Amino acid sequence: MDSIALHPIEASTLAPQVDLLFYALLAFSFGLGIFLTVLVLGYAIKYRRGSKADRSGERSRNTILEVSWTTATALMALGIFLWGAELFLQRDHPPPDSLHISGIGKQWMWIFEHENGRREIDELHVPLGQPVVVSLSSEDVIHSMFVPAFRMKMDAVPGRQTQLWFQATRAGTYDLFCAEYCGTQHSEMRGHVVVMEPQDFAKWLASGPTVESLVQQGQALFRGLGCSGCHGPSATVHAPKLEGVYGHPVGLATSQTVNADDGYIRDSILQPKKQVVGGFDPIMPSYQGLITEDDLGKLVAYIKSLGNSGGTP
Amino acid sequence: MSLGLEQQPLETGLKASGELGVFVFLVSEGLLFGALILGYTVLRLSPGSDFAGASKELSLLLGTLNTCVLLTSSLAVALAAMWADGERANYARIAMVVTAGLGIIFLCIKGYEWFDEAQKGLLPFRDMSDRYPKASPQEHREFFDAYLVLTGTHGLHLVTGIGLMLGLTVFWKRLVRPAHTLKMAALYWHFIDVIWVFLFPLLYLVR
Amino acid sequence: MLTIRSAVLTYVALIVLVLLTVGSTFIPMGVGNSLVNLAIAVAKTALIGAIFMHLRKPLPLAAMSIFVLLFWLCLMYGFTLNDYATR
Amino acid sequence: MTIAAELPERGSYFAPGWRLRDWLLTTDHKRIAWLYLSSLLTFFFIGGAAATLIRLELFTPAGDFMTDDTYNRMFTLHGVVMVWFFLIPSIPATLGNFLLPLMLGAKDLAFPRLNLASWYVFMLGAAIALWAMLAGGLDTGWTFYTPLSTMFTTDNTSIAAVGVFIIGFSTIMTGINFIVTTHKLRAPGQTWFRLPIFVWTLYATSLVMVLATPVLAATLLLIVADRVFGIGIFDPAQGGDPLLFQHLFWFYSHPAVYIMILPGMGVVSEILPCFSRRPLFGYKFVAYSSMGIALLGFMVWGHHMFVSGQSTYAGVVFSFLSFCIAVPSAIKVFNWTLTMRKGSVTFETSMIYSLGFLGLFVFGGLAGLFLAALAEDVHLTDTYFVIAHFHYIMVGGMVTAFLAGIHFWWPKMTGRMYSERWGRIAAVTSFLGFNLTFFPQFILGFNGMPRRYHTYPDEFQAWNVLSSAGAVVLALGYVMPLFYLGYSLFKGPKAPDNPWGATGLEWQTSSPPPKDNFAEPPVVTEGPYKYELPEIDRPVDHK
Repeated sequence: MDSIALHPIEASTLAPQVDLLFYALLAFSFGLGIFLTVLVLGYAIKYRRGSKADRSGERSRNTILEVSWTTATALMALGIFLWGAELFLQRDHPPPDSLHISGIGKQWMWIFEHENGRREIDELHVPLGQPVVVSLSSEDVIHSMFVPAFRMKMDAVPGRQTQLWFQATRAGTYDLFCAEYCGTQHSEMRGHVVVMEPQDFAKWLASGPTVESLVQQGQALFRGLGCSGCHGPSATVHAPKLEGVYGHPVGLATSQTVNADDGYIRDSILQPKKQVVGGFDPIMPSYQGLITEDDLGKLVAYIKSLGNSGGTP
Repeated sequence: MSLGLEQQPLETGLKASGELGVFVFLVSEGLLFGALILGYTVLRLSPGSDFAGASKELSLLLGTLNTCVLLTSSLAVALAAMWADGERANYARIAMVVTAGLGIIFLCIKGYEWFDEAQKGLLPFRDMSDRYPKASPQEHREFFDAYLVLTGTHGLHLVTGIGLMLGLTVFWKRLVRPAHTLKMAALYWHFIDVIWVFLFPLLYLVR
Repeated sequence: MLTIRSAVLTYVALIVLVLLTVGSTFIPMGVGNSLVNLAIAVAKTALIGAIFMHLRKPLPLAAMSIFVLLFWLCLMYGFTLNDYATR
Repeated sequence: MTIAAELPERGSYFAPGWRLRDWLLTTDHKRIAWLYLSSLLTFFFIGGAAATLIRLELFTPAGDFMTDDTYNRMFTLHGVVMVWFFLIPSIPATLGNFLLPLMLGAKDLAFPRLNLASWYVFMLGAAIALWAMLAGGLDTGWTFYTPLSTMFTTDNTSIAAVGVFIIGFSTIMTGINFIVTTHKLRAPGQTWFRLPIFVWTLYATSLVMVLATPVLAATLLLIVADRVFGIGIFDPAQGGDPLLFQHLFWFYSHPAVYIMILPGMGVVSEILPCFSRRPLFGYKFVAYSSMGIALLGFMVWGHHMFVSGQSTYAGVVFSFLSFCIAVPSAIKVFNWTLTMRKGSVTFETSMIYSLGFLGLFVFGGLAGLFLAALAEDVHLTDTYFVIAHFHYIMVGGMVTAFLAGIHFWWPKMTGRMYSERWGRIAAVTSFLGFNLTFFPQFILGFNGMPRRYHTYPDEFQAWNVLSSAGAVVLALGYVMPLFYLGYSLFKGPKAPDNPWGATGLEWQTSSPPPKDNFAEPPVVTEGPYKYELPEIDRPVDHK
């Protein structure tokens, strides 16, 4: 036994805020709980049969009392709700300068892939002090990425992309759990998050086994899967060009407009007939089941790079 | 829920208990179908999906015919319930047989449709999954998933209803209050009809 | 009280509504088609309920059952679709 | 069944006989209550055995006692058995079945044969599901989450799902029966606001049963259809949506929590006034809050899904409504507490259980505030904090109330008195054992130990050892009543008709009641809980 867990380490910007709420709730709960316990025991003892306590006076109904404690409870509840919700809403707003990492849950391991293509399994290295967005997806069942030290958790849902973000505030190694029951070795689906000084992290990131960057791998897939046959510069098929698409609005055949974000590109690969670009026929086949989550991430990264640079491959 | 019921009359007994029981049961059934149709709704409303497009594959003619068959059976069972009291119980029994017969016709037509769709590889039977037309968009499969579940559940209810009708006809003389029982069964039959009234446009008419 | 006359009239009305709803599908109206279909389905239900199921003047408890069903369906659809609409 | 043949007395509902046929074909609600009670106790101890094995495994961080697959089957067995075979039918099908007609002044439930049928359906469903779980093993967790349950587990999943589906029918049958009985079979003068709170809570429970269970049926139907036909409404690989499953499942399963706890609240509302010799404080508020809980219970299911990928906005709405449901629960607690004020409190076994219920329900409920607060839930959900929270409500609340009710109405049900001394010892033992078992799990959860873990990091061991040790004490507390209650059946002194001096129609008939409940139909002329202080405690101005 190493030590006894009493209080989880606070290692993210969110952790102290969540803990403040926790301890405030704890104080409130114990206050109210002990008050009620004392009241129950107090009444039980004071008014035990045969005691000398004064029992005169009307009771058994008191509307003012009922209304006032109902109101008090409602107000307390509202206060806690607002506090919890306010903190929660941060979830949707990662800072713009965040580092992006993609995470894939798979029975029973976590695969993380950095922007330069460095991959790691059951370990996640992140720099200290920089916000990190982890885009989560799953290859099979629902998993949930849980880092207690960051007070952060999010489900990885197959067929969808979810995300969580955090900003580490303390260097060290922290537990990473899968929190959603995912089959036989659910409890072995554990790993570590390693928070490093930014310069160490940069060194670590560069020192990895030489892997092609995500974008390059994506480009290879783009050719290998035959995407370039239609979407490439020399294609004869009438298909939309992908340069400069990412991050820009796209007009659909239904005369709606969507923003070409990660989700849209992903959907367009898996369910191409869902949101067809205006002026094109829905002729693209679906790649559902033909492409792994892993490869999908690379393709999306490549198409993103086309959008950012505006150049041609 | 209790508002306005404070002044309960001082009467007790089984009067109208059965009817309330049936209504509570139908509420329960309504939520069963409500939940299944919610699944359909979520899939259909998913943005940009051509889910409803698969409706074209269904036979509008047979669907319309079946709707009429079921509405006719509702008329028959309503008449049966009307004749149940008094001396025209034999009319009621005939009407019940007609009702059950129409129910069986409905199931035969439905069965033919399923058979036909299975032949075309449209129904999601696992052994036949390689016969799905590969070109058909994924949402079309989803549509047929929902179609099979909804019509299948409805069909099972209809089987129960037919059983009730035939059982009532056969055991009419042995029942303590056959007219009352028939009225309860009629409520159930109408309910099955109402479910179909909603399933028909949801499945057949969204082409 | 149900008579043969009212029953048959209701039945004819129901069949007419079926033909209407089927006919309406041949007029492309976009979302309008679904709304028309739904409205006709509600009308048919109302007819079946009011005449065949004798619910024109329902017992308070039968009325309450129907209200409860509709209300709970609203809860189920409302909260679930709220999630899908705001993702 | 398990009761000796010497019990029958002239005129009691035991009189018609002790042949197997007299029990298995009875339509007497009181006998059906015994059928349910004996089955539920069996299931409770099966589920308890699984819990024991789980705690044994968690004694050490490594998976050294059973394999991961066995462990997963154990917690699934524990969950499925406890939720569907025990907690859902527990109080309604046993105490509710026995007492509802008595409290209303009726001869039986509205549909006696439906009542018997519900037991058979229940046993059929339980047998199927149990067979699937014991013979083959089910490892989906009681929540059946897709796509795990549809794609990756054994075919036992379909069989177990069919079993649970069938049990759902039994639940709906009971619900319909209770609703109709409460509406139609009240004795003359038994108006809604003269009903005991236990009847109110049973009514609210029945509403939830009838309105929520069909949605579970639909969900299980889709799971089975997925496994058998390969339809993919929940399957992301085919364009389906696993979150839809969660919505439908929790639309049932959250209200189901109130099926479990509401009748417990009703039991305690009967016992506290009786042993305080005071009317229930704020009767109407307690009655309305039961209905409020039943209604609001349907609007909060999304708080199980805050980190599931549900939209942020939906999360905020569900969190807000979850806080709203704290209000009616708090109202009840305040009213129970004030019931004792200026009373004449005595400490019979069922009163001690009720006080224990109050304490555990308060702390379990307060833990719910943590989980309803969005940002806090992100950290705590799917950890042992959740386990501790719902065991405080389900076991600390519900099972404690169940035992309180069994002890309170035991003389009425059997016509025998049990040993008060042993009763009090068991009540205190189970209270202490419970806290020792489950309080450490709050700390484990806060420190981040995820639920359903077969192995865990070393730093969690101390609390797990404490929890496992507590489970031994808790088990002792739960086994004790088997002995002294069993003993009372044979050797206990005969019970008077109203041993506790309680109000309520059920105490006005003999113990045990005759087959038709009342020698002559009762007429009700006043509200419930007309308790008077005993002579020695009566204030001077009242004398």
